[in-house]
Amino acid sequence: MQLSPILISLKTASVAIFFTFLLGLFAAQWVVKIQSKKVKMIMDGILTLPLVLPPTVVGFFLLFVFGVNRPLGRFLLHYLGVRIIFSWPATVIAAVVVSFPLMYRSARGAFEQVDQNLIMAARTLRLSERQVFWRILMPQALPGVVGGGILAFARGLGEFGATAMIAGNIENRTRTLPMAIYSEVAAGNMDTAGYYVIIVLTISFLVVVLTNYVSIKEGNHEK
Amino acid sequence: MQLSPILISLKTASVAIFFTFLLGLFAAQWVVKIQSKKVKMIMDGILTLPLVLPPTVVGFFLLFVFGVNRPLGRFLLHYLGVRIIFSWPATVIAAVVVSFPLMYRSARGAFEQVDQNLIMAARTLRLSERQVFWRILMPQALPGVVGGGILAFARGLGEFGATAMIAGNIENRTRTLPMAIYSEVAAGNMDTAGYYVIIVLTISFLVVVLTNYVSIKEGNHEK
Amino acid sequence: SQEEESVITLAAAASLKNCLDGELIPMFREQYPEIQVEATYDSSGKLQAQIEEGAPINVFISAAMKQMEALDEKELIIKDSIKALLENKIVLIVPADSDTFIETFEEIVKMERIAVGDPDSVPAGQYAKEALINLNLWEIVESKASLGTNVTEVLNWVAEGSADAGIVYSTDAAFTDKVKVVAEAPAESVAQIIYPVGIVKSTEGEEAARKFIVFLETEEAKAVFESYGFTANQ
Amino acid sequence: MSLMVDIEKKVKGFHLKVSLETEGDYLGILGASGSGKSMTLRCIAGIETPDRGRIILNDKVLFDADTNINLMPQQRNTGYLFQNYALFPHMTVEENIGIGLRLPEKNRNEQVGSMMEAFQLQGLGKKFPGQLSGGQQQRVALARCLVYKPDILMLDEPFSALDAHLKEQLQEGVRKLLKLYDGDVLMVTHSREEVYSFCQKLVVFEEGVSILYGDTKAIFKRPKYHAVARLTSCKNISPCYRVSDHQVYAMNWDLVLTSADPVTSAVKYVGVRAHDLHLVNERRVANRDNLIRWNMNKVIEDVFEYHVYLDKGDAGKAKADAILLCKVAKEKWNQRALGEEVMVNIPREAVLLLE
Amino acid sequence: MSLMVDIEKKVKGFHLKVSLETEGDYLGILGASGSGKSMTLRCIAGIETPDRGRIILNDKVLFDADTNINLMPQQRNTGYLFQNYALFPHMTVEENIGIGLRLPEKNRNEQVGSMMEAFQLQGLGKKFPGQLSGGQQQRVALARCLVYKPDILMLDEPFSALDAHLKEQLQEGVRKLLKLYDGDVLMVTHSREEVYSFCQKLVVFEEGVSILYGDTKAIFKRPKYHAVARLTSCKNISPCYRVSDHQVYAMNWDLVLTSADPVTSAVKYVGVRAHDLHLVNERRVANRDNLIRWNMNKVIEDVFEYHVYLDKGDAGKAKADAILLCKVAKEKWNQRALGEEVMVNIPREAVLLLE
Ligand SMILES: Nc1ncnc2c1ncn2[C@@H]1O[C@H](COP(=O)(O)OP(=O)(O)OP(=O)(O)O)[C@@H](O)[C@H]1O
Ligand SMILES: Nc1ncnc2c1ncn2[C@@H]1O[C@H](COP(=O)(O)OP(=O)(O)OP(=O)(O)O)[C@@H](O)[C@H]1O
Ligand code: MOO
Ligand SMILES: [Mg+2]
Ligand SMILES: [Mg+2]
Repeated sequence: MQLSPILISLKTASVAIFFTFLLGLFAAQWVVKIQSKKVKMIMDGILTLPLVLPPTVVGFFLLFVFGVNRPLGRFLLHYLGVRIIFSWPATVIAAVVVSFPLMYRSARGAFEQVDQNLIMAARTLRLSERQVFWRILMPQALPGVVGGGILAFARGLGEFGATAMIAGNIENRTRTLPMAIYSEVAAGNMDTAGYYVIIVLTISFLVVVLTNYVSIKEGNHEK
Repeated sequence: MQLSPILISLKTASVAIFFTFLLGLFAAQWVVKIQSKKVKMIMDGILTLPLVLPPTVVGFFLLFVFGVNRPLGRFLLHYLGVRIIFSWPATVIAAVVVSFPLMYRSARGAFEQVDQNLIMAARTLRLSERQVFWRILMPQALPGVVGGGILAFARGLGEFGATAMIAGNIENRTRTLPMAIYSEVAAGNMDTAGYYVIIVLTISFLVVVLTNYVSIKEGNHEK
Repeated sequence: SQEEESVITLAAAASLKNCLDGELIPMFREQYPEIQVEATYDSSGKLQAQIEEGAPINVFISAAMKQMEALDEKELIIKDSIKALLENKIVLIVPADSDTFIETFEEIVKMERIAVGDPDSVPAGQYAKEALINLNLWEIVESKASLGTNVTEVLNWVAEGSADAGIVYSTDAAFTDKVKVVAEAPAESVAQIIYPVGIVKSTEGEEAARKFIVFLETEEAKAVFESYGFTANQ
Repeated sequence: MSLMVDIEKKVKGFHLKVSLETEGDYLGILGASGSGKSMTLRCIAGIETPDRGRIILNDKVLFDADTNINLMPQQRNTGYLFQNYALFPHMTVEENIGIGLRLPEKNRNEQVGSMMEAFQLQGLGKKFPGQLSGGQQQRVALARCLVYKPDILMLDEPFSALDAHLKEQLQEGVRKLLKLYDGDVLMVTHSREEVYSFCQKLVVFEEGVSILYGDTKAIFKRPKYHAVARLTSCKNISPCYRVSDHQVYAMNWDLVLTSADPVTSAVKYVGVRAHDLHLVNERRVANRDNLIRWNMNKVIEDVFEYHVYLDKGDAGKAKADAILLCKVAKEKWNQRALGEEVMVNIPREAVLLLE
Repeated sequence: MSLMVDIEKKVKGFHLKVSLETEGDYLGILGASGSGKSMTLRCIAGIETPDRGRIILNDKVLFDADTNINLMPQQRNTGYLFQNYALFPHMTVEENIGIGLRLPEKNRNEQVGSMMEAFQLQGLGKKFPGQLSGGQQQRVALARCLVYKPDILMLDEPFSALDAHLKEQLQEGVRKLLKLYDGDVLMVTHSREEVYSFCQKLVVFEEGVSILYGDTKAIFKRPKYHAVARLTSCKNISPCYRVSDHQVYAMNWDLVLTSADPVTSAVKYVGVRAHDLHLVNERRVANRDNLIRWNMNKVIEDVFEYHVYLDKGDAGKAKADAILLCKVAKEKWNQRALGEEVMVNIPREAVLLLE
């Protein structure tokens, strides 16, 4: 058992949840605001997609997007000198893409449950749309949003298929915990795999508990 | 391209969402009701776990639970004559286990956002706890619950790792769409894989749109 | 001698992880401290796709010629660097505690549940299919086979008794004592199973990569491979 | 300081059609439940969008369907007290009040503090709305509106959930606070006394339409419409027809009443407020117009007065609408000559001719 | 038909301590905002759990801290009108009203229909609460409570959001409906008139404690406590000290007042209701007790009366609490001898001695 997969996974999951959280929130509030019901449904469908595809397939897509011979990959490589494939950022990209729908959907449900009167009241109190979002909508939707965040974090932490595809499985660089588990299992080292599993479980358990703790404290005005 | 993976996937995802939905709802309302904050957090942690493990690892666990040499597997085989592994029900079990946390967490967030006064009012109006749940809590939490349902369905439809592990990949029996996609992609048959992908996307898209449609109609009392 | 530091990335079939990570890479590092080896292990098909998409890989060890040839066709591999490195065998395995009594490869058809790697994506499955076709058994087997998406799956299905028998590499069978090898595929039924090695083009560490391949072909490296169940190719 | 509203809006089963204007006066809005009062305020605040028309506040066009102007609620600078308060449940009382004040913390705290004092909310600053009583919530909501000094203040039944004592104190307090700023005030209320004492102008709604607009006292004096008379709690109303230029025949009561105002052809109802039926002593009546000697039907005691129900006594139990209600101070009632018969007089001026 | 409540409950910063009892009477609950009225009702309904004490309804123990009895709200058969209505937003008006009726559909529809009629909700049956006005919501909530025929009906300010006309109609309607069932009724209200006309018994809350319980009329007559006098809208209250067995000196007003009741040592305040200051003509005063000749400070016009503020006129502008408010019928005021000075008389019975 090694330390590096743990550190890499923690780093990846933390950075990923940061992006997923923000992207998910903004996608959610953007979709909630769309007036046309049709457009809304279509956007919703599209944003939920990464969830229905097996992660490996998502990984393939990502590989095709970021491949050095593909437009985006070439652009990144030639103009910014960044090669995504097999780099650590690729683990983050994979985690973000795969966990995004969880955050988006949870946040959307939570936003839709918020009492519209409060939003209106905030507007008449001259809060800017941004303030309305951060100070009223978000806190009101907190349970749902936190729930989505936990889901997304956990999913990012456990992400494997897409990560393996675009980030590879390089020790000290892109080998995350799930990948280490996979490698050990594949190599028949069930004991080591077991330790890694316990570590993944412990981390996610701690995160769930901590998040609950924080959001319960936050929410203690509701008796 | 074959028809059977499509049919099998549809069947699996539908049956799975049925169980996931109910289990998730009940787990959520049960956890919401727990008085002790500690127990609550711990239960929450445990119920969220299947999400953080790479599905393959979840598959391993399931294999160890239902394997014919393991107590439960042996019991099922010898006393009920049911062999779970490699059977179609195994695809359902895999999908349920993997998608459960999504349903549970979304439902929990949604339930927590419901105005407690309404619950109280329903109680004083002598609605039984069951009625309170189905007629007040559920409809009020609908956006979040539907969101969770969509997530869970999509996840079930896309489930691959755990399914491969306990249900195998037997044509006409347990080969689901994701499995077919994976095979084709891995074999480099991008065209066939592409068709399957389009089918998965279409199905999940239709479901998302339909669900949205239904829940928007349901919810049209909120102007 | 204070040579320039260099890093090579090795992409190898997952079945090689134990012997490479566990022994060969440390041995190589001892001899060439200035060369750092980073390794990634996955199924050969995936590695192939990754190389095609420009993953920064220097050395590729595939579990079958197919992937190497495909890459070679696309001119992604330095032609003269491709070498048959190792040989593996496919074997028929049953659960260790199995009381079914079969002795030959052909008897696989007697089993109810058979686990084979997916021929489309898993090299071991490809070879198994080839052998079974040559033995005129594939049609029967296919109808009751569960096609694993990787070798690990196949191995575990058999180890857990979920499948009554399976076909895997002999090296995989060595991972666990929960399965026992019943028979090797008859020699005439299947082509030699070659693990080729090659250097990926347009990379910077070509020199170091060559050193690594040379090292893999040394006698001491071959001894290690053999201790893991491979046959070093002569 | 002026507000001009002239809008229409249709929602399922309801048609709002409002036009009103103020010039710095306090405008009361009176209307039956469901007549569109709140919806009108919501249109002005920018929470609902009218289908047609215009809203102009102090020369600022808030809404104009013709030129497609529709300011965001944030740009309108209106203060709106929601009928259900709409306090933010996740913020303390202090935070609720101060939320939109863009001031340095110290100044904000000061302003919030002085508001809390003005509304007797001291000591509740750290509580959350869920921990407050109904009346406390209402006061917080009121304070939250007022702290902004909006151009117009719209109060949707601001004092409805308060006890008598507190209500008076707060009315007094609000009156004082309102003096400090010279914006318009719109106030929806069901309290006759509140309108009368707070608002110089009054607009009356009936089924979505603003049917009457004018000086409060004038409207109380001449309600003009049946609905307005009812809303200003005229207890006795009967259909009637014209008898002469200054006389009508009240059908329910079988009475001819003499009025000060001339009877036009539009007059369809006649009303008399319960307080305007004056108990008299026959010997000392100067004006014999509208002198009625009826039977006591029942007497209900209120705090300072008796509610005396009168009927003609001719046919056993009188029909409900053939009864006249008369409110008499206890003192006066006790001084009357005892007996089943009661004599009352209705001054000509108190005979309300209604359309 | 009886209710016995004797409970204590502590929440952050608030201590509820209530004991009250009824025997089939309608019990009014009067108390300042935040004094624990709603919380008491919530304890009875089973929504909040008291820390100590007992609640017994018709011999059924709903709650007993000693024996650990705590019935579910469902088992208590209480009807509770939430102060904020708590209508189910996802159900139509009909569904809201009929939700808990366990009857065959036809019967249910009938009952719901008759309730809707009684509360003038016809035509709104298919609307959702979000589409209703405030008053309409309140009526739906009221109908929803009443349709169950609960053992006890607890109304938390049931008529607060209604216009004057509708309020009276509904009060009348509710009164009639209530006659059909002989349960207890608890009613929280801020309206003096409502308490007076609805409730035979009255309990008064002050800061969580039920300080006075008794017959409504008796309490209005002898409020006993400063707080009670205020809540029953006694406008003039001053600290005082005892002068003799039937006389007190009112400090704010610098007056000696003669009372009918004997002055005990507990008496600390004296109060006079504004309606009890009777305008008199000096020549015709029989009783010269409490005869006051003060200056007019200001006069405010109300619908039927003038609010006349009196001060001693001795030192320029009088302090706010040295002023006496006197409410005079317009008619009477207009008949008075004109001049700056006003003469009023306070009957001995109207001098309220308060603790
Ligand atoms: N979204 C909606 N859809 C349909 N009808 C609505 C909607 N919102 C309000 N209404 C109807 O519009 C009418 C006016 O409502 P509004 O809230 O303005 O009444 P109000 O005058 O404020 O009454 P109250 O004094 O009872 O508060 C009501 O009849 C109500 O049923
Ligand atoms: N959960 C809580 N935590 C802390 N304090 C609370 C809580 N709930 C209520 N209170 C306090 O208890 C007191 C009584 O509240 P209650 O709602 O019973 O008042 P009320 O008499 O009904 O007043 P109103 O007439 O304004 O409705 C208030 O001071 C309130 O701030
Ligand atoms: O890892 Mo492999 O290429 O499936 O044996
Ligand atoms: Mg309203
Ligand atoms: Mg209350």
